[in-house]
Amino acid sequence: MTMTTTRTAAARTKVLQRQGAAVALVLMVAVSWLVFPRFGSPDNLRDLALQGSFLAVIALGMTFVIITGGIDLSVGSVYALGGVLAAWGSQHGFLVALLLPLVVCGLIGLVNGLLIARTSMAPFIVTLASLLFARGLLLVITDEGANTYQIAADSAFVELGRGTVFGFGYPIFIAAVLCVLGGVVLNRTSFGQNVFATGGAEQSAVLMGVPLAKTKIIVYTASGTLAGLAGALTAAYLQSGVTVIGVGLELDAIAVVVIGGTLLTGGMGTVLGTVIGVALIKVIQNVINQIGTLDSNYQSVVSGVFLLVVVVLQRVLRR
Amino acid sequence: MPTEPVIEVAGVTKTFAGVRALSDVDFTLHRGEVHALVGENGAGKSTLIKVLTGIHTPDSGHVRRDGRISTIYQEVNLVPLMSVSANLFLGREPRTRFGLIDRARRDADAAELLSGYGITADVRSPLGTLAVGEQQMVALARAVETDADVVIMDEPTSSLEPREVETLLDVVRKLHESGIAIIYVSHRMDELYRICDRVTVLRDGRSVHSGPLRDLPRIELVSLMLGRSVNEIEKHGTTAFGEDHHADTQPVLEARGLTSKPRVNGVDVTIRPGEVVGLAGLLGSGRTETAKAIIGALPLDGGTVLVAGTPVPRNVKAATRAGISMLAEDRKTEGIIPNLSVRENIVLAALPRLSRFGVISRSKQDRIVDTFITRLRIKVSSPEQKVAELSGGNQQKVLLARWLCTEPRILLLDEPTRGIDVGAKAEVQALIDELAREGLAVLLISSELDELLDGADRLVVLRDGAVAGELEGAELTREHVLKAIAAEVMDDADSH
Amino acid sequence: TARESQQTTTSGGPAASAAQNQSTGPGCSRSKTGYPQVDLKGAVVGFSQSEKEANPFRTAETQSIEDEAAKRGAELLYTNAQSDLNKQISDIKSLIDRGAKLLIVAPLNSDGLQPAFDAAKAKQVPVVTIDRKVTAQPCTDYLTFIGSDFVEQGKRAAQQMIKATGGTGKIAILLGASGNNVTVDRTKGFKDGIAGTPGLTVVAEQTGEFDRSKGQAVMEQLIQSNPDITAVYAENDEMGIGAVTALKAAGKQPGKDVKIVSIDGTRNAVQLLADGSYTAVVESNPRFGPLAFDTLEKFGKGEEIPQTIVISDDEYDAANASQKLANAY
Amino acid sequence: MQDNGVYVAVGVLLLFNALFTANFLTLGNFTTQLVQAAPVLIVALGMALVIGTEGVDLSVGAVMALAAAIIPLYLGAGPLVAITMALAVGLLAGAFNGFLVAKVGIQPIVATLALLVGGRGLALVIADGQLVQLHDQAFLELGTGEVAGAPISVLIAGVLALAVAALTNRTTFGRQLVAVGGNRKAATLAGLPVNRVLIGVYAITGVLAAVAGVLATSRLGASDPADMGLLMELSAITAVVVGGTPLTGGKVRVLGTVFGVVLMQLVRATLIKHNLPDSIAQMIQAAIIIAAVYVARERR
Ligand SMILES: Nc1ncnc2c1ncn2[C@@H]1O[C@H](COP(=O)(O)OP(=O)(O)OP(=O)(O)O)[C@@H](O)[C@H]1O
Ligand SMILES: Nc1ncnc2c1ncn2[C@@H]1O[C@H](COP(=O)(O)OP(=O)(O)OP(=O)(O)O)[C@@H](O)[C@H]1O
Ligand SMILES: [Mg+2]
Ligand SMILES: [Mg+2]
Repeated sequence: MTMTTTRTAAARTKVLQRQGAAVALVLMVAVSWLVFPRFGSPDNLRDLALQGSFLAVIALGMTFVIITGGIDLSVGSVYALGGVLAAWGSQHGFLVALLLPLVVCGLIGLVNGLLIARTSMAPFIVTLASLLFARGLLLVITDEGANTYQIAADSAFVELGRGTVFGFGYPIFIAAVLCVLGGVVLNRTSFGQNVFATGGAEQSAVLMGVPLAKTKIIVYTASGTLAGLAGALTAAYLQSGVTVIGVGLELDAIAVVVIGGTLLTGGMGTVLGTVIGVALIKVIQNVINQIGTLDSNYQSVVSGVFLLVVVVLQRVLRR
Repeated sequence: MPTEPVIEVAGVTKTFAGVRALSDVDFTLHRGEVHALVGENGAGKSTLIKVLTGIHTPDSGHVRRDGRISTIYQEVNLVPLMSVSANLFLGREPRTRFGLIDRARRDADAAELLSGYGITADVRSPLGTLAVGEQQMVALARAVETDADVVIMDEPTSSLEPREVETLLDVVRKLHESGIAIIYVSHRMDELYRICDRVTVLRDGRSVHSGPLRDLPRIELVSLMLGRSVNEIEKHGTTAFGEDHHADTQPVLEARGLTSKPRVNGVDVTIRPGEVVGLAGLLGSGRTETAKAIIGALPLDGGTVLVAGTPVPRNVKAATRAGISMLAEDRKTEGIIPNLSVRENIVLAALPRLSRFGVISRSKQDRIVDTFITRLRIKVSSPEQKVAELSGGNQQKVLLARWLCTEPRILLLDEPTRGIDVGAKAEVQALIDELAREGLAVLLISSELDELLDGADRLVVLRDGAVAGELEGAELTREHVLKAIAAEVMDDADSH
Repeated sequence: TARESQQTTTSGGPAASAAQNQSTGPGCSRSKTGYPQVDLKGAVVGFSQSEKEANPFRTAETQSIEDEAAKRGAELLYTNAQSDLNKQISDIKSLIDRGAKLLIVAPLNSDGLQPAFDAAKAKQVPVVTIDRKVTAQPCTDYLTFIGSDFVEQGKRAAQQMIKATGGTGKIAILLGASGNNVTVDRTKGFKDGIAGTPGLTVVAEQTGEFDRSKGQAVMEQLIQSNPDITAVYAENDEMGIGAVTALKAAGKQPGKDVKIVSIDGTRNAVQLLADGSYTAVVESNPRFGPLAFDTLEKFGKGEEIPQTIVISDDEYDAANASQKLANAY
Repeated sequence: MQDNGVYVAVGVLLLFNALFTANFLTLGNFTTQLVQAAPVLIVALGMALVIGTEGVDLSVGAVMALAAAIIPLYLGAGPLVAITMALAVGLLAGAFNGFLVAKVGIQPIVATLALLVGGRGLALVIADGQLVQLHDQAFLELGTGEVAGAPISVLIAGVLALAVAALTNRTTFGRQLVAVGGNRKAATLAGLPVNRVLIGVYAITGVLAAVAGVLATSRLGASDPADMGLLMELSAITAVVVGGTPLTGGKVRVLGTVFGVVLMQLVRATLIKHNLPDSIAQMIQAAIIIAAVYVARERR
């Protein structure tokens, strides 16, 4: 008898924990739909999804990193670097444009992973350093920002960012596929189990035979690669390797992951939650725009308040 | 008689930052034997095991292993946030055709496997929601199920209760029958004599004896461990509790109708000054939760706690101020502050008393710390040593010291002798005795029945978070208690 | 011309904002684009601002657009990208979505707005870009660009510098934010401008990120290690003002011992100039409102619009500073 | 070596500059470095405490901006009133963070992220988005004045460093703080006032950030909420970690933090004085952070 009550109670809390962000999202969307007539327009929704897809790709990597108990502050810079590399590479064809950013950004992630896994340095500080490094590298490549590489409007690479199916941009599909894949890897492979174990209790994980170093290295490499990919997709979408993007993006990525219910201390989290987090933050941004002539200074106040409301709501639901 | 060695250790020395944990240790494990590894707290047992399994590399000496080793470490080493089944099968999950983890099968397998160990909890819930003892059983199941040649168990029973201990010993016997060699570490002599073939005794990091166990009188074994003469030890029995205590009539602690769903359902406990009340029950019967509810660490759905007739607000701080202290069961996650020194850990709860205007007096601190290190015989290189570096038993003593120096009126002890060696255990028990004599009210939770029977003046038996009976005076016998505790077990047995 | 005088009256100063039309390349007209006619009066005009109005330039820019919209009876929709390029793209799309028939865009960056331009093209909404030139096709992607020539601003700063120093001196450059094309252009213009004057050497160039306190901090470092610096070129006023504070703290007299030339024309800098602790300020004119709406109106009427319309930037020096102070923003 | 990485690094950098940097060994130069480091140090001291509780405070830069925005509003009533108001706002902001972390139970990074996002916006709203030139001589004295040849801001930072050192090493509060950071569950069961400690620590950090904001504003001679303290959170965290305080909590190293700040200041100064382009400068900073933390890391 007691067993059953315990179980249902546990099940109920679990549902609420999982759905905390989803509840907030549903509420937000419902209210926006009613209040702002243009919110639900297909154009707006398509744009929302597209804007969200770049962030989702980055946040996917961040989800894995955070579940291992780490953090990756370099993604914003790496994202910008990826874009510049893709634009530069597009002179040499589609493959170079796509692979160059993946390889270079993957390497930066690999170095992050190696430093974190092999020396016991804090992820926060290692990735903070590579945030600086990636920006520096970007400036070197662009001659201190003087050169912005353009991507020919008729190149196949641009199609990657601008092409659509039923009006939905390719990046949306790419992000969706990656997220589904990420979810499967996280929940249905031993690598995924290792990710959870690493973040849940590092010392125990070692004793249980989890390859800690390998897991961390893979996770940071993936995060770097995904940030690079997001950068490349953005470059394709913007048709140029813009140097000024990605500043502070790491905080957005962390915010959506955490809003999605992933524990910042590691050991627990879902890809679906992250996707919901991305949707939530993009909807909030969109709503602020829908409000129209809101003083630009108030906009950040409103964003801050929204963020607060969401995390508090989630926390309250979790109780 | 055993022949082939599966593990051979020769002249191993291991030093940690100046502390010599093992010096020139020889140790041989033969195929198919159950080998007891004993010694005082801090003698080097866990360290030797970690050398055997390759977690520590020795400074010098040789280790030769032959075959797969599977280990249950002293502190539960599983991942609390992952589900029970994920923990059980981490690294060897059942797969579907597509190479993905088959979660349904994993959960089913886990449930079936664990029922063999008497665990009926939901295998999909996070491991951390299980009681420590249940976690220990999960760890056991995990270790045993990886077809190993050697299974090492570092104090596997320290958080188990009699019924679970039996299950575990059964498992050991089965392993033994199937030819697996076992290293068994425990401070509980009964168990050792029931299942072990041979014994190796460590003292201060040296191996002082190795040989067949059965030929070795119990008292001599203890004398080997402690390095004291047999005569000296003969004075003590299995437990060191004295006579019944004389208790005042006015209860100092009254807990009425404590309810914290779903684990505690209306528990009443009263303790008078100078009285030791034992809390008995099966794993998961709600003993820890009751203690936590009393000290205000659990949100209550109902009930009140009165200290000397005055209601106590429901938070730990207020309870502490009212004179309630609690020694937590899980010292790793709820007890020690790993980064702080032994000194800082000991005085932590007593700080307000040791400071003036928020500034801590160093001399008062040192005096108290020195007193307790000597009185509890805590083995440290200096009070400034990090508490995380101490052996499990010594950490336990540090925590005990932390509570004693707050000079509480009511002491809640959840498994106070868990993982403590025979020598220290007797001391702790004697201490509890002495404290009660001085007028302290003690609530004692223990999975060792003898400890409860000898130590407590009165027993409250819990079942499913409710009081199933109270035993006093002549009723304090093994039979009575088992009957009260095990009503459910009988039911279970009937239904099988 | 008539338009010039109108421009002058709007901005209130005597010579501050005389705009000059400058045709470079073929112009653009409605017939070429095939866009529908939109009457400014009552029309919905979208304005996409790039950054917060947290500096005088942006404040004056937004104000100018808003004033002019009100004056012409147009309904203005406003968005602010908060320095986020992707947000600016969404902003522009949402402006179109909300019914804007004409767009004025202050681009966050020269590159990367292509998707927004494409969206505008698809809905046949003409886009006037202001203050920062974009790398896209005028007349197809956008109608025209109205703004300053940043390279030219740098060159004019160089001329002021040459004049003030008499052609000899050691210069420290306080660069704007890295990776920003305003920084790039103003640096290029300045260096080109002093190229013919061998007596002037650049001894240090460090970024102050367009920020006063960073400019001050960098200057404090530089004046310690190169006490013989005699001139500072700051790529915006804020960093120049920071340099003044730093130099004073180091016991130098800015404007005298060390010449300071910067770009923008904010009130605080011109005030310093009037007080004698500054050397010269090249204006970067933010008052795009009248020009932008004029352009849209002409386009509506079917007239031909030049590809680039350079707004004229004033200059402040010791001689005219107090007199023109009211014109600074 | 392990514990002394940051001191060694400072030594190496000083030596390098003494040998290869023009006019480095002058009193004026050292003063400049200290004056520039003072606000960062003040913020870093608070950050070290927060990190000691296994938390982090991303809002310090925004709180500096808030303090800056408050100053001109009350400067009319005298500098003391203005400063008091600014510090009060810092206290409020910090206590709010503490409340979110302790009572609501939100993870520190996210709790303080909300204020990082919203706080600067609020500061800009208060200031109507504008930079305000300040003319109150008494107030400006704070950032530029000297007492017995030492800059006032440096003295203030020094005194605060001593105070924080005393707080962590000598007081109940300091001990409770590291206990909460080392094992919060155990600290709770030990009857420590965990919530009070957490709220207190964030409040202290808020006040310290406001102090830094006041000093920086006075030195700048203007209230500049748009740029005041931008990215200060990262500078402060870097300095604290480089100084040997682990992000995992349970330990606070005050002297290490002081040297961490000095190290990062020297790195910046060196890069500027040698006129390296921004690109190279950023990469060298990255390398130095890694090197310093590598040496100071906790060995397994
Ligand atoms: N990581 C470490 N760093 C420093 N000292 C250590 C470390 N691990 C163990 N020690 C020291 O080594 C000695 C042996 O410890 P060990 O844990 O092996 O004891 P044990 O015999 O298992 O005791 P118990 O019965 O209490 O578990 C102790 O003095 C302990 O303080
Ligand atoms: N079936 C269960 N579902 C959820 N939590 C459980 C369950 N069984 C035990 N727990 C958890 O385990 C912990 C200890 O439980 P409890 O106090 O009942 O154990 P106990 O009787 O003290 O046993 P022991 O001390 O021997 O482990 C509590 O935190 C409780 O929430
Ligand atoms: Mg042990
Ligand atoms: Mg218990």
